[in-house]
Amino acid sequence: MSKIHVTTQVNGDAVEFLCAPDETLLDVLRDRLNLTGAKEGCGTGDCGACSVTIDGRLVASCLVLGAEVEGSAIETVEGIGTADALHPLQRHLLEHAALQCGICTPGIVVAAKALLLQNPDPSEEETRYWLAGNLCRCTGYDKIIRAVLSAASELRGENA
Amino acid sequence: MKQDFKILGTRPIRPDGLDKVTGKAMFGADKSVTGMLHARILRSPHAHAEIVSINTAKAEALAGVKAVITGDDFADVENSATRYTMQNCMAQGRALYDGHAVAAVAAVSKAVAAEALKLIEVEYKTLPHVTDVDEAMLPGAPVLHEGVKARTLGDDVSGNTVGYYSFGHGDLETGFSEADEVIERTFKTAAVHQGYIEPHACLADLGGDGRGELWCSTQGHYMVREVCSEILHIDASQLRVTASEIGGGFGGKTTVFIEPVALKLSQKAGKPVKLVMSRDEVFRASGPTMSSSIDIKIGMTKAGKITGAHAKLRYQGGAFPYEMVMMGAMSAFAAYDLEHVQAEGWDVMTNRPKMISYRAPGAPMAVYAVESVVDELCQKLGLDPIDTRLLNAAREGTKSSYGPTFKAIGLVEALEAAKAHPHYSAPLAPNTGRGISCGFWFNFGGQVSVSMAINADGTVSLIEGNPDIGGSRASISMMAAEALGIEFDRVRTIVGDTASVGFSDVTDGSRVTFAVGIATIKAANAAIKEMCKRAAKIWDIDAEAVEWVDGAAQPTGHNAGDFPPMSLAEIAATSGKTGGPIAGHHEGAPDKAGVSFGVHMVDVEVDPETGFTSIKRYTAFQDVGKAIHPAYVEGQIQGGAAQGIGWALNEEYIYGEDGRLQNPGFLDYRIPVASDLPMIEAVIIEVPNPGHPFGVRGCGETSIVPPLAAVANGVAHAIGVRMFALPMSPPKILKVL
Amino acid sequence: MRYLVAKDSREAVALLNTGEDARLLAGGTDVLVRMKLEGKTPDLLIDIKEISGFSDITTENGGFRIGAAVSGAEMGEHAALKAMWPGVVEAVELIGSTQVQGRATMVGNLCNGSPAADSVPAMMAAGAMARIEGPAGTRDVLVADLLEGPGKTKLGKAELVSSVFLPAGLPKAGDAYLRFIPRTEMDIAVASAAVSLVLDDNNTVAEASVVLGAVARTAVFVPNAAAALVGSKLEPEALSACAAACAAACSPIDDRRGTIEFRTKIAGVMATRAAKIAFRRAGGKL
Amino acid sequence: MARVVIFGSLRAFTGGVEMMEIEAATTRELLKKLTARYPALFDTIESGVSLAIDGEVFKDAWFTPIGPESEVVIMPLMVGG
Repeated sequence: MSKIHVTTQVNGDAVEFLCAPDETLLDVLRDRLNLTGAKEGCGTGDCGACSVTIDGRLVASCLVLGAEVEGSAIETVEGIGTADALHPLQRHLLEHAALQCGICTPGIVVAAKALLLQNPDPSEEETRYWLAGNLCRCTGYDKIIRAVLSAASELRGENA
Repeated sequence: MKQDFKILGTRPIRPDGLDKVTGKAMFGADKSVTGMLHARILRSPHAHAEIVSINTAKAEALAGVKAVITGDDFADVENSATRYTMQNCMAQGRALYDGHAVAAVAAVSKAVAAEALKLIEVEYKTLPHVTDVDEAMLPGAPVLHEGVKARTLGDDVSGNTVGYYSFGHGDLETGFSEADEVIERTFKTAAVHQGYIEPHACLADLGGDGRGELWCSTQGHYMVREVCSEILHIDASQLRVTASEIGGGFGGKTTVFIEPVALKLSQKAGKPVKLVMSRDEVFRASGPTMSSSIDIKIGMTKAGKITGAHAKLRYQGGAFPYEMVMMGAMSAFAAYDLEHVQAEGWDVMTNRPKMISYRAPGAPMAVYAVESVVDELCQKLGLDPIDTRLLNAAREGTKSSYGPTFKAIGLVEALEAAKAHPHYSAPLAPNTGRGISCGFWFNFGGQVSVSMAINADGTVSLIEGNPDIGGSRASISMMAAEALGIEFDRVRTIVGDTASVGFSDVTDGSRVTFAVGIATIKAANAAIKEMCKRAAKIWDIDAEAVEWVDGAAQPTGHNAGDFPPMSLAEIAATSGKTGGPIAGHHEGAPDKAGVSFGVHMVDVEVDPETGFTSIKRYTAFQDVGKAIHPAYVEGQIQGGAAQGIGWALNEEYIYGEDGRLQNPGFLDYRIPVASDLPMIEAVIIEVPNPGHPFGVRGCGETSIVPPLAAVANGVAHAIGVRMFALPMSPPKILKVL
Repeated sequence: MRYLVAKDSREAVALLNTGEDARLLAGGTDVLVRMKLEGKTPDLLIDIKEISGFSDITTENGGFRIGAAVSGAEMGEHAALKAMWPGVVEAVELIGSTQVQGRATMVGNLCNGSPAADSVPAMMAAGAMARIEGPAGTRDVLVADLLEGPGKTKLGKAELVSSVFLPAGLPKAGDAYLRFIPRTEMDIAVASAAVSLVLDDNNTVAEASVVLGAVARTAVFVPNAAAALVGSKLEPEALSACAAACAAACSPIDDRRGTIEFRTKIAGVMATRAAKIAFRRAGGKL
Repeated sequence: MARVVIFGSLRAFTGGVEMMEIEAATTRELLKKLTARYPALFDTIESGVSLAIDGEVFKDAWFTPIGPESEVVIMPLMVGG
C-alpha cells in the first residue's frame, strides 16, 4: 500500500505526515506524531477515549482516517491548556478529584470543551448525555459532571 | 483513638493529576522505542478444541515478520499455578475457550502483523464444551483438566469442581427450627468484566543473554517479574519491570495475559516488541469475574432475628483451576451476628476465559443473594429493612460467620447513618422502589517496600512499589507529610521499577493506602530518628534528648529549651557535613488490615411497559476507618457503586450454544454511561481501624458489594415481583410483569 | 487498500464500477468499524465528502434535501429542518455518541442496511425520497423502496445515494421517533417506532404513518397501526389498537440485544408513545 | 495455650475436629505443630493460609507472636481485586 501525504494542522501547528490509506487518525496521532494523549480504548467509537476535534467538531479519532484530515485543523488534549495555564476544565477536574486512573480524562477534557463551546450553560442532564460516549469505569461520573458544570460556571464568569 | 491531623482529611490536588489532564501521562500503550516490532496474537474461535497442528511457515515467510511463536516455544515450568498462567497466555495442546491464544507474531508494523496472523494455519479438532456452572459440575460434563478435582469431593460432582470450602458455626437445623419464617431461594448471576478502559499493553525487550526490560500496565510489576522470569526461565534480577500509568484494573491486572508472549517474541526476534490487546481481545481473553449459581436459606423470627442461615455458592471461574469461591463464602453472612450459620462454596472450571479478581472478588454475588433473601423476609414479616439489619448486625465482639471475632467495626454506624439520612424518609414516586443492602470486604496488608530520601533542599523523595491505580501517590505523600510534619507539596512519591525498590505485593485487596501507608510511616520514623541524631550531634547532646515535634527536632528532657527547634529543611541542608544523605526506608508485611462495611440505598424506577430500570437516587454509606484524602475515598465509593449498578442491570457475558462469546465490545457489553446514573452521594463513616496508626481501613472494594442487592431489592419493591437472576435487563423484567 | 477522494458523483460512480471491492466513505462510522472488527479492508475506499452539494442541507420545494455527507450534528444544528421534521432529526441524533454524531450521516445509516437503523423508520414515515446516482444516471426512489434485508439495500451495481429529500411538512403535522435501548445511550435499537401524523381542523388524526424498526428484516410500515390512529384523537382504544397492530406486524429475531417476545411487546409501546409526541407536535392536545 | 479454630472445610483433614489447644509462641510454631498433629493439613498449610489472631487477620508470616490466651482461626489465603 503506498502511503498518502497529508498536510494538516494539529493544535495550531502545521503538520505533514505520510500514512497508509487505512490508518486511522488515532494511529497517526499516536504513532506518527507522538501525541499519545488520545487513547485507544475500543477502536470502534464506543468509549470516547480517543476524542479530538476536527475543525471544531468533536469526533472519535479511531473512526477517522488519517487521509481524511487533509487541510483540516485538529485539536487534541495536548493543545488544551499547559501546566502553567490549565484550561478551567482541567483545573476543575483536578480540584474535584474527577479522575482516578486517568485514561478517560483526555477524552473527557476534549469532549467537555466542545460541549461548553456549543452550550456554555448546560444542565446536568445535557452534560451527562453529551458525555455518554466517554466511558469512565472508575468514578461513577459524579465528580466528572460536577467538574464540568463548575468549569462552565467559571467560564461564564460566575463565581465558581 | 480520635487523632488530630494537619494533612490527613484534606483534599490536595493529586501529584500525577496534571499529567493526566494534559495528556502527558504515559500509559501502557503510550511508550515506543526505536526499532520496536508490533505483535499480534491469534486466538481460538472454538470453545474447546484439540490443536492438531499449527503451520506458521507462510507467516514466517511474509516480508516484515520477525518472529512467530506458539505454545511449543514455552518450556514447562515447575510451579503448577505458573504453568496454568503460562498456558492461559498461550495454549499448549488444547484451546480451552473462545479467544484462547494459540500463536503470536512480531512484525515491523501492526499491518504486517495482522496480515501474518491470517497466514497461520491451525488445524483444530473440536471437543465438547461447557460454559454453565451447574452443567459443568454434573458428572459426565466435559472436564477441562484431569486430576485437579478438590480432594474432599465425591462422585456426585464432576472433575471440574476444583475447590470446596465451608465456613460457619452452630447447628443449622436448630437455627431453622427457631424461625417463624424460612425462605429458600436460588439465584444466578452472569460473569461480568472489570471493564477497565485501557486494554492490556506492554513493551518487552529481552536479549539472548536473559537480560530484559518490560514496560507494562499492571497492578503489580513485581508479580509480573516473578511470573515472567519463571516462564522465560531467566533470573528475576535480570528482568526489570516498570509499571506504566495504569488505565484501570479493578483486579483484572493482577495477573499476566500478554507479557510472557511479548518477552518470548522479543527474545526470538532480538528486538523490542510492543503488544497491545484490542478491546475484543480484552473481553474474550482477559479474565472476567465468576458467574454464579447460589442457594440461600435464611430463617427469621417475627421480630426480625435471624435464627439460621445457609449459603451454597457455585462459582464458574473459567478454563483453569482457581480459588475464589471461598471469598464469597466468607463474605456472604459477614454483616450478621449469627448463632447458626454455614456458607459452602464450590469452584468450578468451564470453557471460558480464566477468571481473575474483580473488586472484592467473590463477595458481590454472594451478598446479593443473601441480602435479597433478607429483604424478602423483611417484606414478608412487615419489618423495616434497616431496623432488621441493625437487630442482627455484626459488631465488635461478634464471632464472624467465617471464624474470627470482629474488632471495632463500623456496620452499626453505617446502618444508623443510613436510617437517619433524609434519603431514607424521602417520598417515593409511582413505579419506584427503594432498596437497601449491606456489604463487606476484608481488606488486606501484605508485603511492601518504601524508600524515602530527605533531600538537601528540605524536600522528600519517596519511592514505593505499588502501581497507583486510583490516587495512592496522593494519599501516600499525605501520610509521609503528616508523619514528617511537613507540607504536602514537599513530598513527591513515585512508583519505582522492580530494580529501584524492594518487593511489593500486587495492588489489590484495598491494601495500598493501608500497607504502603504503614511502611511510609515507618520509613518516616526511621528518617526522623536519623534527623534527631544529626540535630543531637550539632547541639552536642544525647540523641535520646531530641524529639521530633511539628516537623522539627527539638531538645527535650533536661535540655529542653536549650536550643531553638531545628526544622527538617535545616537538618537536611547540612546533611552533607553531618554524616551524609538522610533517608528512611521500610520493608515489611503489615497485617491487621481492618474490615470495612458499607450500606447502600437506592431508589429505582421501573417502566412497567418496557422493563427499563432507571436509578433515581443513590446514597452509599461506608466505614473507611480514616479517610486520608476524602475526595478519593468518595470516588472509590461512587465508582464501586456504579460498577455494581452495571452488574445488577445490564452487564453480562453472553455465550451462545457454540460456546462463543457474543458481546466482546463496549457496544453490547453494556457498562453504565454518564446518562445512566444520577449523582451518587458518598457518606464517609470513620470508625478507626485499631491495626493502623492513623486508623486507616481499605476502602476500594466494599463499595461494589452492596449495589447488586440494593438495586435488586429496589426493583422488587418497584414492581412487586422479585427477580432471582442478574443482570435484571429489561427483557427479563418485562417477562415477569 | 486505496483511498481516493471523488471530485464529483460521476467519478464516484465510475470508481464503484471498476469491478474492485469498493466502498464509500462519508462519516465512516460503519465502514471503519467493520474494517476494524472484521480485520479486512476493501480494495478501494471512495471518500465522497468533497463532492459538491454532498455536505449541504438545501431547501427544495418547501422541503429539505440532505446531502450524503451531512453529519447528524449538522442536522441537529439546522433549526428550520428540525422544526419541520423533528422526528427525523431526533432519530438521526440518536445514532451513537456525540463523537459519532460529528461524523455519522443519515444516508450512511440508510445504506448500511441495518434493520435497526434509527433514521430509516423516521425517513419512511416522513415519505423521504432517496436520490440515486448510478451508471444509468440519476433517479429518485422512496426510501422505503430501497430496503432489502439485513446489510442489504436495493441499490444496483455502482449506484450510490447522493442525498435524501424530505418533502415539505404540512400544516398541523408532526412526527416523532422513539427507540428502546437497555441503557440511556450508546446502544443499538432493540425495537423502534416512527410516527408521522397530520391532524384536521378538529385536531383529529387525518393521516398517519407508523413505521417499526428492529422487529423485522427491514424497517416496516404498519398500515393497520396507522389506520387505528386515523380518525382518533389518540384515545386509549385507538392507542391499544395501534399497539396490537404493531405487535402483529413484528417478525423479529432473538439475539444478544433482545428476545422475540420482548421486541414484539415493546414495539407497540414505542409506537404509541411516539404517536403521542407526534400528536402534540402537530398541535393536538392529549 | 492458644485456642485454634479450623475453618469448616479444612476439618475434613482434622477428622472433623474444629477446635484444639496448641502451645505455640509464633505462627510458625503453631502451624508446625498443627501439621504434625494432622498431616493431611500439610498441603493446604504449605500452599498458604491466613490466620486471624484475636480477630486481626495475618498472612502466614513465621514470627507473628501468639499470646498464651490467643484465639487463632486458620483460614484460606485470601486474595483481593
